[in-house]
Amino acid sequence: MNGRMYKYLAAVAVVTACVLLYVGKRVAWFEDMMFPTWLSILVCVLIAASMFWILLRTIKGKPAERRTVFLYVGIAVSLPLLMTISVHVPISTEGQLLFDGMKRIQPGSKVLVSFDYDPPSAPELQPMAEAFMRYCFERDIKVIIIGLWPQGPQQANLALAKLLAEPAISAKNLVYGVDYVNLGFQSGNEFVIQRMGSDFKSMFPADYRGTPYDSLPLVGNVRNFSGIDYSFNLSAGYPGTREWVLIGVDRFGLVMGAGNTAVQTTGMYPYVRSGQLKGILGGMSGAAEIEELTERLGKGAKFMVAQSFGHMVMIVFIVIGNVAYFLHERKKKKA
Amino acid sequence: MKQRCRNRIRTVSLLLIICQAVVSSATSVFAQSFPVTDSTIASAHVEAQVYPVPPDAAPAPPLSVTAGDTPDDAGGSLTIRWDASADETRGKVKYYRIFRAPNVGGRPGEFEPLGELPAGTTQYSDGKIATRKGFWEQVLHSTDSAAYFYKVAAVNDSAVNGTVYWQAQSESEVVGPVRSSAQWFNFQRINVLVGLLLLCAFIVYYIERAKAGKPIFIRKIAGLEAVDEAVGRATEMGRKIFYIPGSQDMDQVQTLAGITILGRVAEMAAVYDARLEVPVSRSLVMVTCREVVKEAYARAGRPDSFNEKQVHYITDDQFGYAAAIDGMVVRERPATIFMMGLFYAEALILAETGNFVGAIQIAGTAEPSQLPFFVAACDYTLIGEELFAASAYLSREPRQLGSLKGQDIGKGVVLAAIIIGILLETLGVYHFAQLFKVIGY
Amino acid sequence: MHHIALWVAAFLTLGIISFLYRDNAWYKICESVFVGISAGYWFVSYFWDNLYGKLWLGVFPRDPAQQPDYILLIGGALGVMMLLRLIPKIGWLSRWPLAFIVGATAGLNLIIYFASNVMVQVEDTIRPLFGANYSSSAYDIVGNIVVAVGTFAALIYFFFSKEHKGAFGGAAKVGIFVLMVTFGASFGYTVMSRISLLLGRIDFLMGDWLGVIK
Amino acid sequence: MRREIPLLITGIVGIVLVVAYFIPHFPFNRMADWSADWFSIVAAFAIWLGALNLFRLSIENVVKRKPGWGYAVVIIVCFLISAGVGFIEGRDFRNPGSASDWIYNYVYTPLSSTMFAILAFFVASASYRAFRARNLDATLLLLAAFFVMLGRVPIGDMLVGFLPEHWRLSDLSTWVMNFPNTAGQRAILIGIALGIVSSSLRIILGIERSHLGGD
Repeated sequence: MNGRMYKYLAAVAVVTACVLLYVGKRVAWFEDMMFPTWLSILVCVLIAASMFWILLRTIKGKPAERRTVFLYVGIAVSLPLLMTISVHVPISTEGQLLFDGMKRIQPGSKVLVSFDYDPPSAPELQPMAEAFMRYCFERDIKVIIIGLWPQGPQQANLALAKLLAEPAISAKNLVYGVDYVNLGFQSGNEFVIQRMGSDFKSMFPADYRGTPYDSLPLVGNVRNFSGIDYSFNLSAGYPGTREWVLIGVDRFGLVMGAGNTAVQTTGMYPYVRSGQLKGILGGMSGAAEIEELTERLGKGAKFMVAQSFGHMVMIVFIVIGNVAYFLHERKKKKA
Repeated sequence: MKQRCRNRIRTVSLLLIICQAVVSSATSVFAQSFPVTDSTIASAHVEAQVYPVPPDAAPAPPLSVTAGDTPDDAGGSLTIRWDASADETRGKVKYYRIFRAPNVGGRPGEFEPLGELPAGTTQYSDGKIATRKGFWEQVLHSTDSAAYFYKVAAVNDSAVNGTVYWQAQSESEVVGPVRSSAQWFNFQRINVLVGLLLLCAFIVYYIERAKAGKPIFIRKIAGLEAVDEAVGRATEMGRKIFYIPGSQDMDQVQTLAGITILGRVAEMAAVYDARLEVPVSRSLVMVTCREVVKEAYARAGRPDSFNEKQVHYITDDQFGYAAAIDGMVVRERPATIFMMGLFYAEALILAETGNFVGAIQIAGTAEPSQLPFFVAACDYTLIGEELFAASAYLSREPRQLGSLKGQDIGKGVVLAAIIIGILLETLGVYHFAQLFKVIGY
Repeated sequence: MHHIALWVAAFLTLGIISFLYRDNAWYKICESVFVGISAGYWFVSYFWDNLYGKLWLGVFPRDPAQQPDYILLIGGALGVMMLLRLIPKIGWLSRWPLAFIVGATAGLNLIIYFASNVMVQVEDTIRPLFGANYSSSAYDIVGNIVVAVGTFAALIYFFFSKEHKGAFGGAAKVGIFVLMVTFGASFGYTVMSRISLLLGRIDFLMGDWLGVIK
Repeated sequence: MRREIPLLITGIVGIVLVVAYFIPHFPFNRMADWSADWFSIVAAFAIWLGALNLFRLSIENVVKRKPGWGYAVVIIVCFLISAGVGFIEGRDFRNPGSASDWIYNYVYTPLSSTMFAILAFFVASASYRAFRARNLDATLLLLAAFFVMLGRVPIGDMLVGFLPEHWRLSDLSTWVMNFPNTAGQRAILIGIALGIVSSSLRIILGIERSHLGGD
């Protein structure tokens, strides 16, 4: 078969797949496709067996191709979503610390939530944002939203839209400007925090809709961080938790908890130990923790099975690679 | 008390200042309570008139109320302190309510409630003070224009489920008038000032020393010792050397460090007559790298061997850049790959490919999240600060060597402080650590 | 509309994923769309939030009670100078705002990094390992010793002006071990992060788009 | 003059911001604020430069019919659409229901998210092919990584369910994160902070001037 033919075939396959998917969705083929337990176990056994086969091949000196690894990661992450396994998420000390801090917030307090992330990190941080704000709304804690990333306030809006539609919260008839407010984005990175330390209004003359600062009852009498009782930072990099700690906490005495993408969480541990941060949530497992702690399971908890599978596949591949290394590559290098 | 100390401090010598600040910062650790604001308690619905207040419900008033300027700030804030009501321990105080009145000819005007604070609090900062406006007025006047009177009331109520049926409060004496003012120096931060001045002094001292020609020793850095061998290997095998100066722009210190190291590698490559190729991801970086490599070839006495095409721009896009280098590495199978600078997610793609073709890889970055990939997939890795030290190490530029040495002395002080501090604390002396306490506004 | 939207999003998502098989036209189109859209989005965000929301409204406030803040105009002037880079003849003027940015960053960083990352971290490292006044379980004691010794040794590894020999070299060796454990933890968390992001997309494809999972 | 004035600006701004940390009195307390304001305004102008640069490069590609110029057309069109729509919709362009919001949710979000999501695949293949316990250092790194990867998700505790409570993988990973990891990160923090102090000092004193272009 020549290359051209191959391309046409691929295009036809893609189009067919699309049509099938579309029709399938329309006539609801895919509803209730969740695996029964026996199928879940069978799938796991099959994956394990095929990885054992890869191990054997690798030992024989034929390492798996890149795309094979890709395929396994894809399978490990998508199939578990169909399995009906529920798991218990281990709670870390840092997560517990954060929740203990949240429990101390009194009803009516003003909480500053800074959304410093963009859509790519949303899978990790959005569940945290939702869990945290749900906790606040349920306890009549007022939420002030800002963003140091331009996409942050928009992520906040997504979370707000979802939360306000929930029956328990919509029953409370929360009012924009009184119970929560979204002040929008300001550029200037850490300088924004610095400036907020002396004057919120000069940094956010109006909210993201253009309403003047003073006509928002919630923030009207908040001059600077001393009007804030607690703050929560959702961060995916720079500017983010580090800047908030260095300026907001150390300079202006803010009380702060944080939710971070897993990548940058490790670097924040010194701040947790020193008490500059009152607890931290790291990545998807952090999101699952806060959901478990606030007793409202959401996406974080739902993904934990798939996350576990992903980690397992990763570890097994590293082990296979190292087996090959000790059996073959090392000898080759010595020779 | 702190205020009085501070007034005295201003008149005595610097030494005393330091001692005093140490003591005051040490004591303030214990004195500081949770930051207090005006909205800690939600205002509940009060229906006080409808239900009679039970006898005995009124708590004793708070005692020894004082009001004064909040120290070490820019003005616009007054601090009110009081001793807890005697009935607080008996559970008869639900919260404290603060009242303020403007100064009307030396007498208090009408009192207005400012805020409510939960039982257990003994201080409140009033940040809603009328401040001066206008540039010069603020420069010339330290004190704010308006003075105020304060009183504090202990409040007991019947709050159950948010509905209040009765409420009883007893007020303290009125204090005032007090006026807030701005200070010219934040004494709480004197430890930071001293530390910073020390560190800067070390750095400047050693820079001057190095400029004066005093030799400065820098330890061996394994990755850099291997540069010779790695370049030589490329010549032997007749294959290329790739040098990747990070994926970020010139505004990053790490990129600058990477380019400095490139200068040395290029010089060596010129000496050994190895073929060097530098694919870059920013146009500014390309311009700088060309200059650097050209100069290096000239230094090595082989200006003719330099070809501008050795340094070429690929794309600004992170993954586009990684994919392009990926392809080049697989095709050309370089003997040696250097990766020095600031890398993000592309680091692992680059390191893996180089490892795959069996090149000797020497990498360096100060980005902690990418270091694991380099450590695992490269033969030598410069970790964090080593990257910066490398540029000093290779360039032997006195100013860089000097500031590196100054930093090291700073590190030495830190290490000594840690040892001494831990020993003292373990023995039960707790004041040393307070020297390093940083106090916010 | 929502239906079309989901298909657009799915088309773009799959386009990027198709890169895993190999570089292809579908991927390149998606990539170009990404570059164009994101540049446009940032551009507009900065315009409305800063130039309009901050500079314009600051100098010409809508609310007559608010004092115009003319000091913002200096920032505006610096910003315009930045644009002068486009005119080669007076492009050198763009160094002024650059000098301002570098100076401001240096000044602020100097002080905040020193205060928070040196002073506070040293303060916190100084803790009693064990002692009468300290509620210590074996867990805490071991932990404190690990943190104290680990921080100390790893700092010694970053010491450059002294040869790593003898006891000093031994400490540096311990330091490198501590750093390796740190990097291992970092690696573990990076993996976690990446898999989470992938999960997010799979969830979109299987949940929002196809409706297989709820 | 072309070099001296920028050096002077850098030095003065830097010193003022350091000094302002210690002086709460006007005007020093406001100087940091003013710089913050100016900084964010300059940043907003700088994005014009970036956008214009992208535009110029793309148009150049189209005009010269360089390979792949079609993609440059896509870039230009998409840029114009998203910027144009945003300008027309005004300050409220982010409100739910606006066209910009639609673009954000259904074009920008999937693209940017997927760009990062596919890194999961690359991490896997890179780990498989390159992560070798080639020496003690790398072995330690891998072990720590395993503990953390297993301990932070439920499967870790399931695998070692036979162990007594508080001795399972999740506790071990919590321990690794809270103690050795904290120690290592703290040393890196302190080291980098000292490095930043020294390079900031060099910049303020005018010793380091590479940001102003070569001499």
